[in-house]
Amino acid sequence: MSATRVAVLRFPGTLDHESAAKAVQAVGGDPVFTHHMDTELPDGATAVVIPGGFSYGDHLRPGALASRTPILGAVKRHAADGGRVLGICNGFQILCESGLLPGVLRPNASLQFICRQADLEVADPGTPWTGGRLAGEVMSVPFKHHDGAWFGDPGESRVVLRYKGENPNGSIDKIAGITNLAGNVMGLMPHPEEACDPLLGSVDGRALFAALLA
Amino acid sequence: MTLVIVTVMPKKGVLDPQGQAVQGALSHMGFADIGDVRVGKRIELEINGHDPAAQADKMCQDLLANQLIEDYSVEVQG
Amino acid sequence: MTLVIVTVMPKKGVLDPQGQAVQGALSHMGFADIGDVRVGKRIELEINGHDPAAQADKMCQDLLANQLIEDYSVEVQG
Amino acid sequence: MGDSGKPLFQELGLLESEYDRVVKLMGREPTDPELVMFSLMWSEHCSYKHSKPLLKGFPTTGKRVVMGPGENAGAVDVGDGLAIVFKVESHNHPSAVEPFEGAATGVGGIVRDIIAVGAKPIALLDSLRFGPLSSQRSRFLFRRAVEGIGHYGNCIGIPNVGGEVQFDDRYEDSCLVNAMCVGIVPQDRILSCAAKGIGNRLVLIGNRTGRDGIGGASVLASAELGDDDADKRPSVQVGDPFTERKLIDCCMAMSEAGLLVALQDLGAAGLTSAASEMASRGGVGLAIDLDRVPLREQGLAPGEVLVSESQERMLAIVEPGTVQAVKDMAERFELDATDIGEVTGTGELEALWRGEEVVRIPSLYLTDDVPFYDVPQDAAPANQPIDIHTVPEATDLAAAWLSLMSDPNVASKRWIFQQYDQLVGAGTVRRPGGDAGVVLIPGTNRAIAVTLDCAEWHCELDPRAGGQASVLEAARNVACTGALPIASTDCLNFANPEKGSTGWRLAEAIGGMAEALTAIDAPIVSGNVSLYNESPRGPIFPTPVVGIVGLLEDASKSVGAAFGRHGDQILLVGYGEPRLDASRQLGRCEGLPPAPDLAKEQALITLLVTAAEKGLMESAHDVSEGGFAVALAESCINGDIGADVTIPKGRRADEAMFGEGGGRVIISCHPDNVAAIQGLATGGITATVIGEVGGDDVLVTIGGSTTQVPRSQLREVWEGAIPQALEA
Ligand SMILES: Nc1ncnc2c1ncn2[C@@H]1O[C@H](COP(=O)(O)OP(=O)(O)O)[C@@H](O)[C@H]1O
Ligand SMILES: [Mg+2]
Repeated sequence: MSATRVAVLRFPGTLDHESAAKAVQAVGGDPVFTHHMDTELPDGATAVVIPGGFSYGDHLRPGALASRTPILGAVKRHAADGGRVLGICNGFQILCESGLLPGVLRPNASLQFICRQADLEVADPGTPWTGGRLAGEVMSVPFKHHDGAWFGDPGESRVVLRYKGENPNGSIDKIAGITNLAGNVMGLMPHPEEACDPLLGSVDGRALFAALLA
Repeated sequence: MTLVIVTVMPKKGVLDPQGQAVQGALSHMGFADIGDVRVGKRIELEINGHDPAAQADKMCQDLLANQLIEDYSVEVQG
Repeated sequence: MTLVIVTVMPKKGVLDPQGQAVQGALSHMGFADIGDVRVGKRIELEINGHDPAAQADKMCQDLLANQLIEDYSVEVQG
Repeated sequence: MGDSGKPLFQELGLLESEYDRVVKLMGREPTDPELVMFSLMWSEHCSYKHSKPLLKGFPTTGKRVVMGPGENAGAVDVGDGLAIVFKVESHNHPSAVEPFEGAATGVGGIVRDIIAVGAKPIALLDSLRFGPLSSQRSRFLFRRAVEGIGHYGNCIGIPNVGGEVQFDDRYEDSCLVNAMCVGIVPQDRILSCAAKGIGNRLVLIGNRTGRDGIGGASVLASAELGDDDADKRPSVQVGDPFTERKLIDCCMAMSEAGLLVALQDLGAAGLTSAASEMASRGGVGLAIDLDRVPLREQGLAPGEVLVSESQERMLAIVEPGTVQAVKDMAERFELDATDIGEVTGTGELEALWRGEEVVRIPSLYLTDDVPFYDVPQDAAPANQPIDIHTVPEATDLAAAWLSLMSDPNVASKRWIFQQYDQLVGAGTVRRPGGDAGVVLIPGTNRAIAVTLDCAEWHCELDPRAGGQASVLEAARNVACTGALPIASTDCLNFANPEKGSTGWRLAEAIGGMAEALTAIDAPIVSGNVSLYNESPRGPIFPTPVVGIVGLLEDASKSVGAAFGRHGDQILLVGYGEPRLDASRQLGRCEGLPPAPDLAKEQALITLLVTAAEKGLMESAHDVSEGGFAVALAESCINGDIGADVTIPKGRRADEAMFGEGGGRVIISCHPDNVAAIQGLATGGITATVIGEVGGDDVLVTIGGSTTQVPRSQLREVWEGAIPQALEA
């Protein structure tokens, strides 16, 4: 049987598509880069990754311009059918701007870009995205963003991951990642694709990519 | 060509870290008489065709403002 | 308390990548009638004390605008 | 005549003798656009007219060198048919005028040099010099320059893996912002900037052309900043990293598709410089139709179009049959690509404007017929070592230690690199904060280690030894990660070479660098010169920034600077006695630090590389600013574990703790590996066990008396210093 095809979206200014593709491969999937002006997902794609970066230079609001491109129409149909979607950093911002996830990502409280390793605590163990870890278990995944403070009503989502310790960006309830109520659309600010190779210090990020194939 | 000014400001009640930072910096610099500071966007658009105000309003709803946290207003110039 | 509106826009001739990106997105979204788009800042300040316009002007020179690449204007409201 | 009543050539910064040379070469008076082109191409910034004769002293060849100086960036062989491409460049003067945009466009410029070679950028570094953080102006410049570097680098998705910063009065008026970019390219896809193929088309890709930087970078960088800087200000360039990212993706895709005959970035002097270099290198002519150049604003004169420094533009030579394919590709990346001219057989640069010829210059006149000057080389008086008896002894060593740890020059640079994306690309094996950044070579098990360094105090006191020390510090940093230094790049930041002893310092520093680079076999493959870093308050220190790239055959064997396990043994490895001369503890650029020993440095590098290859080390960290005690504290803080060591007293305990100089590295290892490491210490270097890793505190015993400081206290002052200085 051939590997599961995963659409890896690419907008002008997307930066992490190659690392996301590598991570998809590392868990046995078959990544397919998908152009933002396409109106359909690639044939046979059963899951979608929206990688990080600065799509459209983060102009206007992060994720805003990318969320209005044609490919998002296809992603919305895919999500409505229960298909899995993972949005990382700018991908999370795009998911919020497109309405696939509630809320919005606002500038960090420090108004500075911050790049660091973080401990993420599993808040809701009932979603597929954390590899069966129990509530309170910790995943080591780095984050790097300027606009990572999630703002919205946590009740409209399922809170999957929280920053452990100090709140690095001022997000509500220290939220690092959420899913929609159905659980099939996941967005997080930290970068699991940077935590899939022991040489980079952690492999905890693999769980999120593995969930795309399940 | 009609010039349309769109103003997008943080919603009242929504924290505006940028405004706070500017306020902090200004008082640090010795401007003692400062109250609230809010920082938003001003977008100048040249619009052709009829009813530029309606077109601009649609642009705000579809793209220019995120109404969860921002209010907008449209003003048609000359 | 006087409300003062400071407008900061990219200088004419200076590259405005943000305006370009917004313009591109709007036309992709089907707003065909768009000419130039420029994006700047609108800063609303509450100022106490006398001559709020002069105070705001000084704030622009010292902090709010980068006159190498931006023009500003000050408007005192009610 | 120019507006001021002075002749135009003078207003443009040309000497009368240079103007005469132009007229003689041309056999006629140049047109105004032609004169503007000469003035920029013959500026120091573009022509190196004061420095090129001296650069000949650098070693530039070696078995790994695929492409040496002369192209947009140099390239070295790293196996598997791959080459690493790199270069460092300055953006000092623009950053002094507008730190955010100046620093940002500095990053943009060096990245385009790398993509011009067809390479994919994989790492960035930056080297910075500002006045002390007690100065408000310096805080502003520093804060904004870091934000600019971060903003641009983060948006284009190239990890920043290292750099350096120093704060000193000498840089108060003349800050330095140098940026380095490293890229990777299959050797058979390396692009040259040489235009080829008569009838081929010239295609301009990227941003539209505006008035940005007209009379800007090159003029700014070729003169001291005086009281009239204000006039130069309207020409500030604004960076557009979003377009740069599209350019990177688009140029990579075009190169992969084999669409490019040659590629060149537009930097200083814009189209003029790019086109004349492409023509001269290829021995052909180029005819440009200026009316086709897409403009951002109306009313530009032809001379302005020719020299505009609008950012994020590349110039490509493509075959006529592929012009459409190139345009289609650009459109896919939402970029403009415009056919603006063609390759001719005349060897001349021609420009048409409204159908009329406004420029016709043999391109070699612009690029090769520059008047070169020998700079005066007046030696400065020799310095003497300080008499240690005149230096008050620090008796409370714990207090001195904490105070040194909180000197912004010594303190943690996290405030800086935390604002940089250090990871993007999933290849960063060693992040900033250690001795050198380590990045995977995509598609292989190998990695490169890379660093930027400079020992400017040493260069001031003894430029030859300082030039050596700058190279060796970089080499040691790379070797501490286990990588073998293989090649180098440099940015020579100096004051006005026509004045004082600057010319001599420049020559001496180059001589010293060349000696050290030859000794460690790390030839120079690219570089940059920035002169006139001088203000009415005086010259900067001689600041030859050195970038070294090292190779790790097995990425999994890289070594970090942090102590790891309780019970590991600590060794002090290397040679040389610590000295307070020009040390951070002394706090002044005074005395005469001992000159490096090139043979022993080579032996030390060999030891480190071999020990890493054999997996013998848990950590390695070189002793540099702040001396032994600071290096030890850093290994403890970064490893979250304490240490207990005993070191010899030498002349004085404070000198033993905080003295600098020599080539010394603190290694930690499993007790079983001590003998093996000691067995590698040959060629006059020693490897002495001085203590072990463990506990919460850091203890240093000298002459029977112990200084003990909690690690948490060291961390607090070390991490807090720069953020606190900025809050002032
Ligand atoms: N200090 C130096 N050492 C070695 N090569 C240098 C040095 N300075 C400049 N070069 C080389 O001279 C050439 C011209 O440099 P530069 O003008 O900075 O390049 P560019 O035009 O691509 O910006 C480049 O190939 C560069 O590598
Ligand atoms: Mg170049």
